[in-house]
Amino acid sequence: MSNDTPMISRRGFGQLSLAAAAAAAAVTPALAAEKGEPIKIGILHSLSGTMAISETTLKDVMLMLIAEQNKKGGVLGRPLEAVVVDPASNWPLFAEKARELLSVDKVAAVFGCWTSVSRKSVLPVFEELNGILFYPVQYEGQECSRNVFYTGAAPNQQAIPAVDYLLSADGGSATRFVLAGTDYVYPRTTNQILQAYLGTKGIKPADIMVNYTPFGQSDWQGIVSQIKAFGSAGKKTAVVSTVNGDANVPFYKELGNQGIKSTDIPVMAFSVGEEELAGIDTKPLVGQLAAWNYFESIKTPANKAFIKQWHAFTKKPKRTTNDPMEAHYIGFNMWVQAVQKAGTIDHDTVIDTLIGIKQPNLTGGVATMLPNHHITKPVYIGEIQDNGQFNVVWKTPDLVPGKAWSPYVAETRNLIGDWRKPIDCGNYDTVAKRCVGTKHG
Amino acid sequence: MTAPIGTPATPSSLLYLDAVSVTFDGFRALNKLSLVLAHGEMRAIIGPNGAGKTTMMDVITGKTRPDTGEVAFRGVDLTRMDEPAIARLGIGRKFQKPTVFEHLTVRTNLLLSLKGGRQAFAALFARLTSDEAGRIEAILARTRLAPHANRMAGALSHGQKQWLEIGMLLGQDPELLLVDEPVAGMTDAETMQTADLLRDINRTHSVVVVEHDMAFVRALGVRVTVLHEGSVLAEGSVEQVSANPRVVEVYLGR
Amino acid sequence: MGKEGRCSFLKKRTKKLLFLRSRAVARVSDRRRGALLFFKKEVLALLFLLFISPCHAEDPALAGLRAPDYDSVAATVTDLAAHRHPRARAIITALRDGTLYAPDEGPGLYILGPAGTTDAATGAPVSGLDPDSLSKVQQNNRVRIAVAGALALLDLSAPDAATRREAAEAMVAHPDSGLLPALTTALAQETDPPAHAAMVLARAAALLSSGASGQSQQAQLDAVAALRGEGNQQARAILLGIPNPPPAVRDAARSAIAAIDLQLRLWSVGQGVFYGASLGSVLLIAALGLAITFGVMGVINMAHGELMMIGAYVTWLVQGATTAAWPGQAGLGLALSVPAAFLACGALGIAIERGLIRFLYGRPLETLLATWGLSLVLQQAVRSLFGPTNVSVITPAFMSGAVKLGGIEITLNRLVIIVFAAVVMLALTALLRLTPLGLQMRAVTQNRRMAALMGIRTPRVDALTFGLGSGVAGLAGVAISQIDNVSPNLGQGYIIDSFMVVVFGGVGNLWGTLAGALSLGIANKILEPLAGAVLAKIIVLVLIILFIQRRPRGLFPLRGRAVES
Amino acid sequence: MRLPWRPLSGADWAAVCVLSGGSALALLSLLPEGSPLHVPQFAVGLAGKYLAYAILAVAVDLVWGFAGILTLGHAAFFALGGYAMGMYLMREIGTRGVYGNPNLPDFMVFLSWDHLPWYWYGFSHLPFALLMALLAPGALAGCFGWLAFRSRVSGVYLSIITQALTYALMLAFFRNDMGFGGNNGLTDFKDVAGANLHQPGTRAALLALTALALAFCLLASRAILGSRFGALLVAVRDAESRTRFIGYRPEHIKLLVWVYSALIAGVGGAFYVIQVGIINPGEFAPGNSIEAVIWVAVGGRGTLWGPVLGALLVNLGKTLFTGLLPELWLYALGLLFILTTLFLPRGVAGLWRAAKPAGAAEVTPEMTSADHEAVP
Repeated sequence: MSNDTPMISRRGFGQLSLAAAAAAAAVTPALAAEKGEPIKIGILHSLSGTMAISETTLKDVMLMLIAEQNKKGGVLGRPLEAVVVDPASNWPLFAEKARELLSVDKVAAVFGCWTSVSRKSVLPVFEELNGILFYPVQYEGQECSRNVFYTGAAPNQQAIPAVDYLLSADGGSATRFVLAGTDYVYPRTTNQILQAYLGTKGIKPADIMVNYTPFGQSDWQGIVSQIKAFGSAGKKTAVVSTVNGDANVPFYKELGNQGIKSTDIPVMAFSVGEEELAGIDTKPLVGQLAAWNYFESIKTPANKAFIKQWHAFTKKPKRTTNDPMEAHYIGFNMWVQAVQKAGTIDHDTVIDTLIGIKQPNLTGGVATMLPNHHITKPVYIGEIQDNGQFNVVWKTPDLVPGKAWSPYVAETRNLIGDWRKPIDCGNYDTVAKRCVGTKHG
Repeated sequence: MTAPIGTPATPSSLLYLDAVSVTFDGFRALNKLSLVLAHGEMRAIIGPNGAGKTTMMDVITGKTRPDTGEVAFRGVDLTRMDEPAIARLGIGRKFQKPTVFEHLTVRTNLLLSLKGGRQAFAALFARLTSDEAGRIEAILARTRLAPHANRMAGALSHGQKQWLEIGMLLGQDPELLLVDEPVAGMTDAETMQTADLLRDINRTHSVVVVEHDMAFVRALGVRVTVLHEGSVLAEGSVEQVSANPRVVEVYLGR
Repeated sequence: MGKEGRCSFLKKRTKKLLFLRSRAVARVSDRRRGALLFFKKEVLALLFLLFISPCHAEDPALAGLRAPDYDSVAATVTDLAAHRHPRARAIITALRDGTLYAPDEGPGLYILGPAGTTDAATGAPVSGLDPDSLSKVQQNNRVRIAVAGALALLDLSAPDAATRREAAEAMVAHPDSGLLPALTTALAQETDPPAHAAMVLARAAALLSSGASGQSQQAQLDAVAALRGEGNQQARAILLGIPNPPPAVRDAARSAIAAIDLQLRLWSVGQGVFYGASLGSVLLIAALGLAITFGVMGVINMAHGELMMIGAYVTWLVQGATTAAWPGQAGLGLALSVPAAFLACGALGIAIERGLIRFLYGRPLETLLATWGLSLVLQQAVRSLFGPTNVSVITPAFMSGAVKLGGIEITLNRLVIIVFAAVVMLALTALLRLTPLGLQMRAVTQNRRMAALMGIRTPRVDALTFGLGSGVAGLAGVAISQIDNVSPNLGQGYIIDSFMVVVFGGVGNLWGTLAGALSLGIANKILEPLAGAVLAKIIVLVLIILFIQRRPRGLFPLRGRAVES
Repeated sequence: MRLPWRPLSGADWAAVCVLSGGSALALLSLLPEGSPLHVPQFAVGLAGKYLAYAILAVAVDLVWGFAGILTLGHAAFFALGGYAMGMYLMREIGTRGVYGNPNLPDFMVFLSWDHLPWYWYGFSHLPFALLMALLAPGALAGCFGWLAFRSRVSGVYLSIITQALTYALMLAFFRNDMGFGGNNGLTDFKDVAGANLHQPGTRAALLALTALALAFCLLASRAILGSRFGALLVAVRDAESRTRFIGYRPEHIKLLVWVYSALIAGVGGAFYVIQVGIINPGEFAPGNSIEAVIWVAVGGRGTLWGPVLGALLVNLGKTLFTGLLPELWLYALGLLFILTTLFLPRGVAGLWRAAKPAGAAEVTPEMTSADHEAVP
C-alpha cells in the first residue's frame, strides 16, 4: 500500500538512533524541497495484536486521505507526511508511541486509538504535550479533553436512538430487554445509561437482563440459551448488544444456530459493522440490527465516491467501509479546514479554530465540530442483509449533537463541555457554575 | 558403634525390612522382601538386573512408598517419612549414576553435604566455620580429591565423581550408608582403593553396598544378600552364596 | 367522475371482490376451487380495466407494497394473504427473497427472477426495463413477521401435509387472533396427525393472544391445556402473555407454567450436558494435536494455536476455491478442507520439526521460547498474506440450525464437531495402537536409544510424529472455523486452554486428554449459569492449579520408575 | 564465605553501569533544551521503562537461570506490584479527577459506586502502597509456591500452571466488579509524594530511583547467590533429588527464591507504573511473561548482568522497530527468539564468555535429566 502513498516516512526517532534517523531521511521525498517542509500526521493504530483486526483498516484509510490531500496540493502549500507507528494493541505502548509522535516527530495531529483504554492511556500524554488527537470510534462518553476531538458517536448518538427504535412500533415495541456486553468500560457505562433511560420509559428492572462476558468469548451456547429463556416471558424481547467486535462472530453464529430470528428476538448491536460481518455468513442473521452513524450501503454521491476511492486505493474491490472510517474522513477534513482557516499548524490555534468547522459527512448531512469537541451526527438503524451489508430502516430526523456527559449518571447530570471562552472547560457544572476537577479546566 | 566385620544380625537391628512389596503398573519390583541389618554391619547386595536392588534403596530412603510391609530404622517407621526427613535421621545414599552438583566446586559440594543445619533460610546467613573448613579438608584428603578442590564438579572424571559422592556421604556422616554400585566405571586399582575406603568407613558406620562386581564384593569380605525377582534368594558369605545352586542358576550361572 | 374518483371506485370494487373471494376460499376446500372461477374472471376483468384506465395505478391491492413506510408494506402483505389475492404467494415469496422490485418513478411492481423479469401483478413477462431504474422493495422485521404470517396462512391449505404443519408451527411463533377463522377451518379438514397437532397448538396460541376477545372460558381452558402439553418456552411465553384472563383461566395458566418450568428445568440439565460436551469436544480437538506433540514427544509447541489458525485459513481457501467452481457447495468445500488442512498443517509441522525443533530436543523449555517466536512469525505472515480482518468460512446447510431432542436443542454445527472430535480421537488411538508407525512412535518415545538400535529411523519418526500432531491441529482449525472467528488471532484464544487440557488430563495419554477436555467443558458449563462466564473460567483455572498440586501428573499419569527419575 | 563462582562476577559491574547510566541520563535530561547533551523527556521515560523491565528480567533470571524453575507467570507479580502503586497514584489524584470526587477514584464514580471498597483502604499512603507492592506479590508467590513446590510440581507442568495463574488473574482483573478499573485499569495519574509526575525533575528523579532499585536488586541478588543459599540453589537446579537425599528440603529453597523473585518483580512493577502512567489487566497477559523470559534468554540466563542487558536490548529493539518497521517488526521479534534459542543458547552473555578463552573451558555442561538446563 505504501507504493500509493509517496509521503509515508519510514519511522525513526533521531535523538535516540542516528541510524534510524538516516533511514528516515533516505525516504524523504523530493516534494519537500519544492513546497516546503512536509507537515507530519501521526497514525496511532495497532497493526499487530488483538486490535489489528479493527485498526489496520483505519491506518489504511488515513493513508488514503493523506495521499488524496497531497494530490490536492497538501495543506498550506506543504505536503502531508504520514508517520505510522505500531502500538501493537499494548496500552502502555500506546502512551509511549504517542509521546514519540508528539515529542520526537512533532506531528501536527494524531489520528488514532480504538479501545477506550488506549485512549485513556494516551490522554495524559496529549494533555501534557498539548497534542491533537482525533478519536474515531463510538465510545462511552464521560470524557471531554481539550486535546481530543471525538469524531465517533457519544452514547446519545448511538445507544439512546437505537433503544428508541426498539421501543417504537417499527422496531417491534419491545418491552423486555437483554443488555449483553463484553465486560469493559464501554458496555458497562452504556448499559448503565440504558438502564436509567429504559426506566424513564416505564421498563421495570425485572424486564432487563444484564449479562457480561469476557473479551474474545467464543462459547456462547449457554448465554444464548439464557437469552432465549429470558425472551419466553410473553413479552416482546430485544437484545442490545455491546459485545466487543471480535466476540460477535461466534455470538451471531450461535444465535443463528439456536434459531433466534430477528423477527423473534431482534438483536441491536453497537459494535458490529460491515467489517465484522465480513467474517460471517449473514443469511441466518438477516434482519438483526445495528446502530451507526454511517453505513456503507447508504447511497449518496459522496459515499459512492469514497467507496470507489477506497477500492482503488486498497486494490481490493470488495473491501468494506465502516463507521469509524467515516469518522476519520470527517475528522481529517475538519483538521485540514481548520489549518487552512487558521493558516498555521500551531496546536492551540488549530484546537480553537476547529470548533464550529463544518464538514459534509458521507451520508448527506453536515457534521459540525461542537464546543465540546464532539460532532453532530445522524443516527441510522440498519438491518443486516444477506450480502453482509446493512439496509437502513430508520434514521433520526435531524443530526444529533454529541453529548460528552451523560444526563443519566448522577455525577455528570449537570456537566457540559465547552472549550470556548469564557467557560473553556471540559467538565463545567452548569448548576454550580464552575469547572469541576482541575486538569480538564 | 564400632562392630567387627561380618557380625550376624542381632535383635537390636539398625535397619529392618519386613515383607515389603512394591508394584509398578503391575510389575512386582519388590515381593515380600525382608532384610535385617545390624548396627555397624556392612552388607553387600547382589542380584541380576530387575532383582529389585535399586527399588529397595528407594524404599529405604523414602523415594518410593511400599505398597505393604514394614521399614524401620532404629525402630523408627520410615514408610511415613520423606527423603529429607530420612536423610536427617541418619541414612545417606550414593546413587548408581554419580550425581554431584556439576556447577559447584568440589569444595562447595562437600560443604553442602556437611552434617549440620539444613534450613533454607539459615543458609542465607551461614558463614564457613573453622570446624567446617577442617572437616572439608579431611574429607578431601581421604577421598584424594584435594588437588581438585576448586574445580567444578562437572569437570571431574567419572571415577572422581564417584569418590566425590562418597566424600559427600562422609560429610553427611550418616549412621547408615546406602551405596549403589560404587565402582561402576572404575579401574581395577580404583576399585580396590574404593573397597579399602568402604571398609574404612565401616569402622564407624553401617553400610549397605549394592554391586555387580564380584571381585569387589569378595574384596569387601562381608555378608552377601542375593536378591531375585524382588525377594531374598540367599544370604551368607560370598563363598556360601556362590555355592548355592539357585544363585548360580539365576545369576552367576548366566 | 374524475380520475381520482374512478380509480378509487375501481379499487374499492376490486377490494370487495377480493374479500368476497377470500371468504369463499376460506369456506371451500381445494378441490372445489373451480367454482370460484367466476371471481377470478371478474378480478381479471377489473385488473384489465385498471390497467387500461388512465389512472394506470396497478392493482390497488398491491400499491401498498410501494409505500415508503413499512407499516403499509406489512399491512398490504397481510391483506394480500387474507384476501387470497391470486398473485399473493408469488409476490410475497418474491418480497421475502428480495426479488420484488418497484420502479423509482411511477407505478408497477416487478419480480426479477432468474428466468427474467415478470410483472408482479400479472405474472406476465416484461422486457425492456432498465434495472437501474428499479429498487428492491425493502423489508424490516415487521414486514418479515407479516410475510411469515402471510405465507403461513397461504400454506395452511397447501396440498403437502408437512408444509401445512410448518405453517401452523410458524403461527405459534407469532400468534394472531385474526388467524382464528382460517385455523378453525383448516383444523376441521386436517387429516394428517402431526399437522393437526400443530394446528391445535396454533389455534390455542391465537386464541390466547391479545385481540382474541369474546372467547368462551372453556375454549381458553382447552387452549391452556394444549399449550401445557407442548411444554416448551414458546408455550410458556404465550401462557405468560394472556391478556386479562378470567380467574379460572389465570389459575390454569399458572399451574401450566409451573409444570412447564419444572419440565424445562429438567431438560436444562440435559441441555447443560450437551453444552459441556460441545465445549469439551472443541477443547478436545484443540488439545489432541498438542497431546501428540507435547504429550508423546515432550515438545512444548507454542505455535500449536497458529497451526490451528492455518488449518482454518486452509478451510477458507479450499471453500473459496470449491464454491468458485461449484457455487453453493459449501459442504463439499468443508469436506475437502479436512484432508487439505491435515496435509498442509502436517507438512508445515514436519518442516518446523526438521528446521527448528530437532535442534532443541532435550531442551523443552527452549523449544517453548523458539516456538513462541515462531508463533509470532506465523501470525504476522498470515496477517500480511490475508489481511488482519476476519475471513468468512461458510457454514454448510447441513450444519446450520438445530434439532430438538425432547427439550434439548442440539445445534447441528456443534453436533458435527462432537462427532468429528470423536472420530479424530478414535482414529488417532487406532493409529498409535495398530499401525507400525504408531508402534515406532511409542517405541521412540519410551526409549529413543533402544529404538534407534533396533533399526527405527528415529529422526523420521520424530518428524512424522510432529507432523501428525500438527496435522491434527489443522483439523482442529477446520472445526473451529465453524464456530469462531477466522482471523490471525484465532490460535491465541485456544493455546492456553489446550495446554490446560493436556496437563490436566495427564501427559502422554490420549484418554486423559479426552477426560480432561470433557470434564473441563462440563465444569465450565455447570459453573457458567451460577457464576457468570468470566468467574466460571477463573474458577476452573484455579481448580486446575489446585488439582495439579494434588496430582502433579494429571488425571491419568504414566507410572513407573522410568517416569519418576 | 564468598564462593568462587563466576556467573556473579558481572553483577557488580552491571550495578555500577546501571546506576551511573541511569543517573547520567536523568541529570542530562535536566539540562536546558538547547544544550548539545540534552536528553529528551521521551528518552527519560523510555529508559525508566526499560530499567523497570530489567528488574523483572532479573527476577525471572533468579528463578529460571539460578533455580531452574521456568516461570511463565512472572508478569503476575510485576503487575500486582504495579497495581499496588497504581492504587496509591489513583488516591493521590484526590479531587483533581474528572468528577472531582474526593472519596472515590474516577472509574468508581463512573460505575456509580457509592463507597470505597475495603481493599482500597490505606492506599492513600505511599509507604503502605510500597509495602503492598511487596506484600501482594510476595503473598501470592508464597501461597502458590508452597502448594506447587511441596507437591513437587516441576518442569513444564510448573511452567504451565504459572501461566494458568497469570491468565486467571488477568481474567479476574478484567472484571469491573473487582474494583480495579476493569479493562481501562488505573491511569491519569497526577503526582507521586507531592511531586508532579509531568515535571522533568520528577521524571529524572524516578529514572534515577529506578536505576538505584535495579542496582540494589542486583547487589542483593549477588549477595544471596554468593551465600551458601546460592550454592544450594544451584545444587537444587543441578540435582534436586541429591539435595533431598542429603537432607535438604528443595521445596523450601525454591520457595524462598521464588518469593524473593516475586518481591523483586513487584518492585519492578511499581516503578514501571509510575513512569508508564497506566496499569491495566493486559499486564497479566501470559505473552508478557513469556516475553520477560525471552529477555533473559537473549541476555543470557544464569548470569545477573545478562538479563539486564537482554531486557534493554529487546525493548530498545521493540521501540525502534515498532516505529521503523510497523508492519514487519513482529517478524524481527519472532526471528530474534528463534535464532537466539538456536544459535545463542547462553544468550549475549554466552557470546561474551566465548570470546574470552579463559572462561570457555570452565565447565562442560552435560545433559542429564529432562529438567536439566544447560547453564554456563
